Amino acid sequence: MKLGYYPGCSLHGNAQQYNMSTEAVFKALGMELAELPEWNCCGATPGHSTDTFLAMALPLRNLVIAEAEQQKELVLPCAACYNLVKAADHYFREGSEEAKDANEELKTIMGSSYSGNVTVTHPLEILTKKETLDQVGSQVKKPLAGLKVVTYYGCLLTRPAYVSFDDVEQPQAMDHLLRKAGADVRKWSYKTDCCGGSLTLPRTEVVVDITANLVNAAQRAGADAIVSACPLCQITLDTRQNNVEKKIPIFYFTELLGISFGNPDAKQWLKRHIVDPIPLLTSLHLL
Amino acid sequence: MSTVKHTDHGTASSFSQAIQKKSHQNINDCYQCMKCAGGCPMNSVMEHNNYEILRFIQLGERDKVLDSNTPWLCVGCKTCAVRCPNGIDTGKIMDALKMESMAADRVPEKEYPIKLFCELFLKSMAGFPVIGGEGRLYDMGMVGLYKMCTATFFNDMALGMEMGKRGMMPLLPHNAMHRRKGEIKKIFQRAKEKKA
Amino acid sequence: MSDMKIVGFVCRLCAMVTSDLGPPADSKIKLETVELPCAGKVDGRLLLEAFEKGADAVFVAGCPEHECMNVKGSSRARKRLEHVQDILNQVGVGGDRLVMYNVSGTQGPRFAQIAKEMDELVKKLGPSPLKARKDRKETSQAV
Amino acid sequence: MQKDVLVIGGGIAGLQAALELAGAGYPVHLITDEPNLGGKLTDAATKNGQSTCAWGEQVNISSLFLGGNIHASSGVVGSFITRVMNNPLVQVYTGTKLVDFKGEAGHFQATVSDAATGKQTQNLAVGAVVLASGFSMYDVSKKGELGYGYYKNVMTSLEFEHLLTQSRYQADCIRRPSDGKCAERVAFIQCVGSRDSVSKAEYCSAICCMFTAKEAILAKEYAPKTDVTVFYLDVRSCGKNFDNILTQAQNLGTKYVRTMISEVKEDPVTENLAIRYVDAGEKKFGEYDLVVLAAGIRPATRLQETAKLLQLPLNEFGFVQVDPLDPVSTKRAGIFSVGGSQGPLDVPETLALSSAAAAATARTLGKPEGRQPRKPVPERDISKEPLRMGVFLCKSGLATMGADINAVAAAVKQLGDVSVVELDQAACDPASLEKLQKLIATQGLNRIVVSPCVMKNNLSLFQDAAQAGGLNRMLVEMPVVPLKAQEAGTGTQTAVALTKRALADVKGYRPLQWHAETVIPKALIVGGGVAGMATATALADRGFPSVLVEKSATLGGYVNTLSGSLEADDIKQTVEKLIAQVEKSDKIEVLKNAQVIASTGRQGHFVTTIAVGNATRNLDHGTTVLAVGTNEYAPAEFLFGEDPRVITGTEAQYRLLDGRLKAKDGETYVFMQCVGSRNDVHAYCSRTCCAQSVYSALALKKQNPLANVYVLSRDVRTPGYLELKFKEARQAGVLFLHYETADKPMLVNDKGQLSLSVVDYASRLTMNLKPDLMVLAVAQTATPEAQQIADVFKIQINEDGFLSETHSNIGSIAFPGGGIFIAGAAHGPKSVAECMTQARGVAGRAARVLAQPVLMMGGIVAEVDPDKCAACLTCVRTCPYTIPNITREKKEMGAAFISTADCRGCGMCASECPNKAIVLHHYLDEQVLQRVDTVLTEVV
Repeated sequence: MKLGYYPGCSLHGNAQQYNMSTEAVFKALGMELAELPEWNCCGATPGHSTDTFLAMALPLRNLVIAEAEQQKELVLPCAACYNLVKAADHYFREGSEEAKDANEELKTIMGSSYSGNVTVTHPLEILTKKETLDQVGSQVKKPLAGLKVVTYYGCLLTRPAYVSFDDVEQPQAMDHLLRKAGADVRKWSYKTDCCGGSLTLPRTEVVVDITANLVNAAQRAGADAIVSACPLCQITLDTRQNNVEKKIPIFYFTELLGISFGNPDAKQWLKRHIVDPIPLLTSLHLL
Repeated sequence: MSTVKHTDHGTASSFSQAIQKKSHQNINDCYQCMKCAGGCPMNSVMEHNNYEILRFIQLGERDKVLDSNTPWLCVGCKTCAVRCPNGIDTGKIMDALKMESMAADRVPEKEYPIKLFCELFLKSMAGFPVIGGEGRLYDMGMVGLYKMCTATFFNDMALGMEMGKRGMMPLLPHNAMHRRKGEIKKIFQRAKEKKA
Repeated sequence: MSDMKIVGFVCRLCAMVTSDLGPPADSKIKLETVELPCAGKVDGRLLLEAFEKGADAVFVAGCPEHECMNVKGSSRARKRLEHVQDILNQVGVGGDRLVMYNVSGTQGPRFAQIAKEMDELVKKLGPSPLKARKDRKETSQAV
Repeated sequence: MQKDVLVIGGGIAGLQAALELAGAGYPVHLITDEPNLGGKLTDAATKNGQSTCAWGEQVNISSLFLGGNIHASSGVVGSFITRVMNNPLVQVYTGTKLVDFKGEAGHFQATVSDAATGKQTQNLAVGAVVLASGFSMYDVSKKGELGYGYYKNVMTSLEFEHLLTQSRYQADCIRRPSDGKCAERVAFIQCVGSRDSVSKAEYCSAICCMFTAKEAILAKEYAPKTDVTVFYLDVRSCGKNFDNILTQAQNLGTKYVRTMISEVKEDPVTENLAIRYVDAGEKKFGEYDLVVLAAGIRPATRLQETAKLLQLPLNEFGFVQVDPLDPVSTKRAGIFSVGGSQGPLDVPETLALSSAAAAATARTLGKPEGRQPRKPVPERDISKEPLRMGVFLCKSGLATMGADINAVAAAVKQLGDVSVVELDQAACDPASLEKLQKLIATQGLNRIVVSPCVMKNNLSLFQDAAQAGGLNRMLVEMPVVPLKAQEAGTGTQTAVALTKRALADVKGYRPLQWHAETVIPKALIVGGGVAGMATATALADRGFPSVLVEKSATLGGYVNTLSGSLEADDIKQTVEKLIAQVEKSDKIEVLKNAQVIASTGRQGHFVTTIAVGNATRNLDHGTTVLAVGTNEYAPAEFLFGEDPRVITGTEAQYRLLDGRLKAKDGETYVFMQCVGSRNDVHAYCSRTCCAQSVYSALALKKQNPLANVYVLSRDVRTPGYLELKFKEARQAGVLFLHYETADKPMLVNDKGQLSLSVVDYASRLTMNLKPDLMVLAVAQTATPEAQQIADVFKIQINEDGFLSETHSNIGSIAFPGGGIFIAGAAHGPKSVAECMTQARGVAGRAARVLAQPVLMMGGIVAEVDPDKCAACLTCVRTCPYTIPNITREKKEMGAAFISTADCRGCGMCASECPNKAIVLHHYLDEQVLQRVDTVLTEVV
C-alpha cells in the first residue's frame, strides 16, 4: 500500500528521529511512504496569524502537488502541518472565499489547482485502524514492559473539531498503540493541553513554566517519560525542562513502536534528544 | 476600573464589523461567560482576558484592543474555540487583531519580538539570497537572524550547541525546489500585493 | 438517653408531608408523631395528658401562619400552646418542654432540624419531673 | 367514536394524564418502554435490585426532578403509581413500545409490542393519544474536558442525588465514589449541554438551576461539613417560591460563582479535582473532592421513532413542535403532547399540561360512556360483633425495613386478638386487594391492619378495598415504614412493634358515614383576564356553564396592556379572540363591574353573593376558579414619575406598537431589570420582565441598528426556548450588562441629561450611559384585592400576597373542602402562555368535580352533642369557614349545629368548645390519646 508522505520542515530539522522512526514503523507494517516531491513549509503559527492569504496558499500548494502526483492519501506526522493542511482541505470543501481565491492564485502560479481528491491523514489515524492495529500487535517483538508513560497529543492534533480523527478532548489513539506495544500508559488530565511552542523564542519564560507544569504532572501520574506525536511539542518539552523536579525524556510514539519492533537503528533516533532517553531504556532492558 | 465608551453600531465601516468579517466570527453571540479565559494556557500573562477583548470589539474600543498584548500572546491552540458555548473561534479573532495591529503599525512595544519571530520565520521560508532554501524553514538561518535583530545571542547558546552536536540543526538549508522553483517566491509576492 | 420520649402533634397538611424527608440522619434520635387533621385540633387536654403519659417533651408542628390551609389553625394552636405553657410552668414541669413549630410544605429538611432541636432540648432539660414523681410514687407503693 | 385513550410514557406526566382521564371516565391504555412506572422519578440505579418494594423505596430517592418542590416525598409520588396500578379504567403495559399507528382523531389503530423483542404485538383501538415520552439526560461524557467517565469523582446530578440519599442513612457525610472519603468540597457545574450551540442545544434546560439548589441544601442538611460551590452563568429560579429555595441554599453557605468552567483536571494521586476559572476578571483556582455536572435535557431516546409513527413534526432540537399559546395540541388533531416530550419543562408546568391534555382529550372525544360505578356493597353493621382483627403483612414493605419476614409473621400470629394473618409479596397490587376484600366477608373481619407500607398515601387504597368487602372504610389502619435508618437486626422487632401499635389504635376506630350531596354543574370564575377567560371557554367546551365576575368594565385584564410577548407575537389577536369567544358563548354569563362579597358552602354546592353595580345576587355553583390576576408594580425608584424619559416595560411595548417609540440614530435606550422584584419587599422573581425586555430591545434594534440598546440585569432569566430569543437579541447588537447587587447602578439627572454608570460584572469595565429613554422592567405584584378574595373564600395568601395553593402543586392530598382552584397570575407571576396552559388544566380538574352526579360528603367531620351545648357561640366564632350556626331543632333553648356536608374536618371547634360538646369523628379525644399511649409505650 503506497501513501503520500509530507514530512514537514521539523522532520528534516530538529525532529529527524520522528522522520526516521515513522518510515521504519510504516515499512515494518508493509506500507511504503512516498515523499511528496518539492513540498513546502505549511507556514505554521506565523503563517496563519499574520497573513490570511499565506495561511491558505502555503498548505494548499502541497495539496495541489499531491493531486498532481495522484497521491490519494497524504500522511502528515507533524501535528502543525497536519492541522493546517487538513484545515485548507476543509475550507476548500466548505467553499470558503479564502480557499477559492488561493486556489485561483495557485492555478496561475503552479499551472494546476486543487479539486479535493486527496485525503489528509495522520500516522495515528492510519495505525489505529482495526486491521493495522492488529498488525502492529503481531510486529511487537520486544514489549515495552515496565515503561510507564503518559500520552501528550498537544492542541493541534485534535482541535478544532473538523481536523480531529479522535475524541477532541480525551483522545485515545496513542494510548491504544502504546498499550499494544506493551507500555504502561498512565492516566492524566493534560493530554490536549497546549505547550506554547510558538513562543519558545520570544517568550521563553512562559514556555518554561508550561513545560514545568506538564512534566511535573506527568511524574505525579507515575510516568517516567512523555510520548508525543508533534515535533513542536516534543522540541519544546525536550529543551525547556529548566525548572522541573526531575528531567524526563520526551519520546515520539513511532520511536517506541520502532523499539518494540526490535528495529536495530533505534539508537540513531535516540541520539537526537536533549534529555537523554538511553539510560531509562537500558534500565528496562529495552535497548 | 477602566471606563469605556460605546461608539460602535455594527455598521459596515465599524471596527467590530471589520474584525467580524475578517475572522468570520459573530462576536455579538458572546454572553461573557468567561469560560474561554478559564481554559486559556496564556491567560496568566495576558493583560486582558480574551472575553474582555471581545467586549472591547463590541463597544468599538479600537485603541484599547490594539494596545493590549492579549492578541499577541494567543498561540492559536483553539481551546477557546472548541469549548465556547456559542461556537466563537476566539483564536481566529486574535489572528485578525494581529493583522490589524501590524497593518496599523501599532504592535505593543514589549511584544515586538513575537511579531519579529513571525516575520523572520516567513522570510526564511521564502529562501535566502545566496544559500537559497526556498520553500523550507532553515532553522539555523531563522534563529541567527532572530538573535541578531533582538541582540539575544547569549541565552540558549548552550542549547544551540547541544542541538548542533546531536545533528538536530542542519547547517545548510535544503534546496528542494527544482521543477517548481520560484513558485514560493511568487506566492509571497502575491501576498505582499494583496496586503497593499 | 434512650428512655427519653418526645411526642409531636403534627398537622396532616403541611408538616406531615415534610416528615417524609424528616428523620435526621442520626438514627439514635427517637421522635414520635401523632397526626392531626390540623394544628388547630390540638388542645390543652391532649398536651397535658401527653406529659402525664410520660412524654419528656412535646411539640406541635403546624403550617406557617400565613400559609395555613385552614386559615387560622396554626395561630389558634399557638395561643392554646402559650396557655398550656403557663400551666406547665405553674405545676413545675416547665413550659419550655412544649414547643410550637411552623413547617411549610416546601421545606423538606426543616423537619429533620426540628427533630435535632427537640433532641438537644430533651438532653438539656433531662427527664420530665412528672416521671420522677411517678417513679417515686410507684416505688413508694411497691415498698 | 372510540372513547379509549392511549397514553405513551409512564413518568409523572403520563401518570397524571392517565389519572385525570380515568377520573373523567375514559378508559386508558398506558404504555411505557421501561420495566417500571415512574419514569425519571424512580431511581434507575436500584431498579434491577428488585428486593425492595417495587416503587416504594426508590421513588423517594430521585425526587430530583421535583426541584422546586423540595419537600416532594416518596409518598406523594409513589401514590401516583399505586393509584394508576389500581385504577380499574387504566390498563398498564410496561416494557412496551408503539410499532404501528394509523387512522385519524376518534378512530386510531395503534399496534404495540414488547419493547425489547418487538414481538407479542397487540392492536389497540383508541380515540386520542397523549404523548408523555418525557426527556433524557445529555450524555455528559461527550464533554471530555469535564472528565465524566474518565475521573471517578465527576458525576451527574442524578447520580449525586442517589449518593445523597444513600449517604443520608448510612454515613455521617457524603462518601465519594473513588475512595469513600468524605466529600467536603463539592462543586456544581451548570449548563453542561445546555445553552450550548456546539452540542446542538441552544435552549436552556430550565430545571437544572433548581435541582442544583435543592441538592446543595440537602447536601448541607445531611452532611453539615460539606461546603458547596456552584459555577453558573444565570440562575433561573423563576418559578413560585423558587427564589426562596435559592436564598435558602445561599444562607446555608452555598457559594454561587458566576463563571462557566472550561475544564476539570484530576490529581492522579489524591483523585481530587482541580478547576481553574476566572471570577469577575480575577484568575482563581479551586480544588474539590467531588464535581457534579448539571446535565441538560435531550429528547427521550424513543421519541424520534414514536413521533415518526404518529407523524408528528419535531422542532430543530428533536422535541415535539407545539404552539406556545396552546402547547397541548400538536399539529395532528386527537394527538396531544405533555411534559418533557415538548422541551424543557419543570414539574409544575408538566402537571398543568397533563390536566390540560386530559381536558382537551375530553373535548375531542365528547362524553365518555360513563364508568360502570362500582355497585355499592351494603355495609355490615359491626356494632354487636366481637372484635375480629385481620393483619395483612407486605413482604416488600418488610424487606425495605430489612425485617425477617417469617419471624414477623410468626410473632404477629401469637398476638392475642388477631384472627387472620396474611402474607403478600406487595399488599397494594390488585390481586392482594382482591384477597383482602374476600377475606373480610368470609372471615367476618371487622378491623384491618396492613403493615408495613412505604407509601403514606396508600391508606385510601386499603380503605376502598375494605369498603368493597362490606366493611366501613374507617376501620383500617396502615403503619408506615419509618424512614429512619434501621440499625442492623432491629428491622424485625420494629416491624412487629409497628403492627402492635396499629392493632392498638384500630381497636378504637369507629365506623363513619358518608352521604351523597348534590353537585351544581356550574362554575364561578372570579377575574376576567386571560386566565379567567381561558378557563371559562375550556369549561364551556366541556358543556359546563360558568359565571365570569370581572371587577372592571372590560375583559382582558393585565394582558390588555401588552402588545406582544416573546413566546408568540400575536398576543393581541389571541386576547381579542378569547374575548369574542367569551362574549359569544351562551354558556358563559359575564358580570362586569361586579365584585364577590361573601361565599359559603362546600365543594359541589357553594353559595356566593356577588355585587353587580348596587344590586347583589346569590349564585349557586359547584366549583370556584380564582383568576384575579396580577398588577404592575408602580416603581418609586430610578426617578420614575419625575422624568418623562423613565417609563415601564409595558408602556414601552405600547409605544412600540402604536409607533410613538421610534429608535433614533445614536440614541441610548436602557432597560433596567428587577425593578421591584428580588428585593427585600418582593423576594420573588416576576418571571416575565426579562422576556418582555428582550422582546422590546430586539424590536428597537431591528427598527434601527444605529440605536444603542442596553439591558442591565443581575440574571437574564429566559428559560427554555426563550433562550433562543435572548441569543437573537445579542446577535442584533443589544448589549447585556450584568451588575452585582453590591454595585447596583444609580440613575442621576445632572443638568437635564440622565446618566447612569454601571460596572459590567465580567470585564469589570465601567460604562457611563446617557439614556435618552430608561425602561424599567417592573415587577408583577399581587392584586390588592387578593387579601379580600382570600377572606371571602377562606384561603390564604403567601407573604408576597399571591394566593396559596394546597401545599404544593402536586396537591394530591384531597381533604373535605377543596373545589376552589387558582388559575393564572393570581397564583404567581406567569407569562400569557403559561396562564392559558394552567387555566386549561384547572378547567379540566374543575370539570371533573362538576361532572360528578353526586359527591360523597361526611366522614371525618365535626358533630355537636346538643345536650352538652350551651350555645355560647365559641364554635361559631372559631370556625374559619363560618359553618356552625345555632338552631332550635334539637333543643328549644338552641344548640350549635354543624352540617356534615359543609364541615372541612379541621377540628378547631372541637378543641375550642369549653364544654367539649363538639367531637371530630376519628379524632375523638380518647382515640388521639390512645395513639399517644401506643407511641409512648411501644418502643420502636
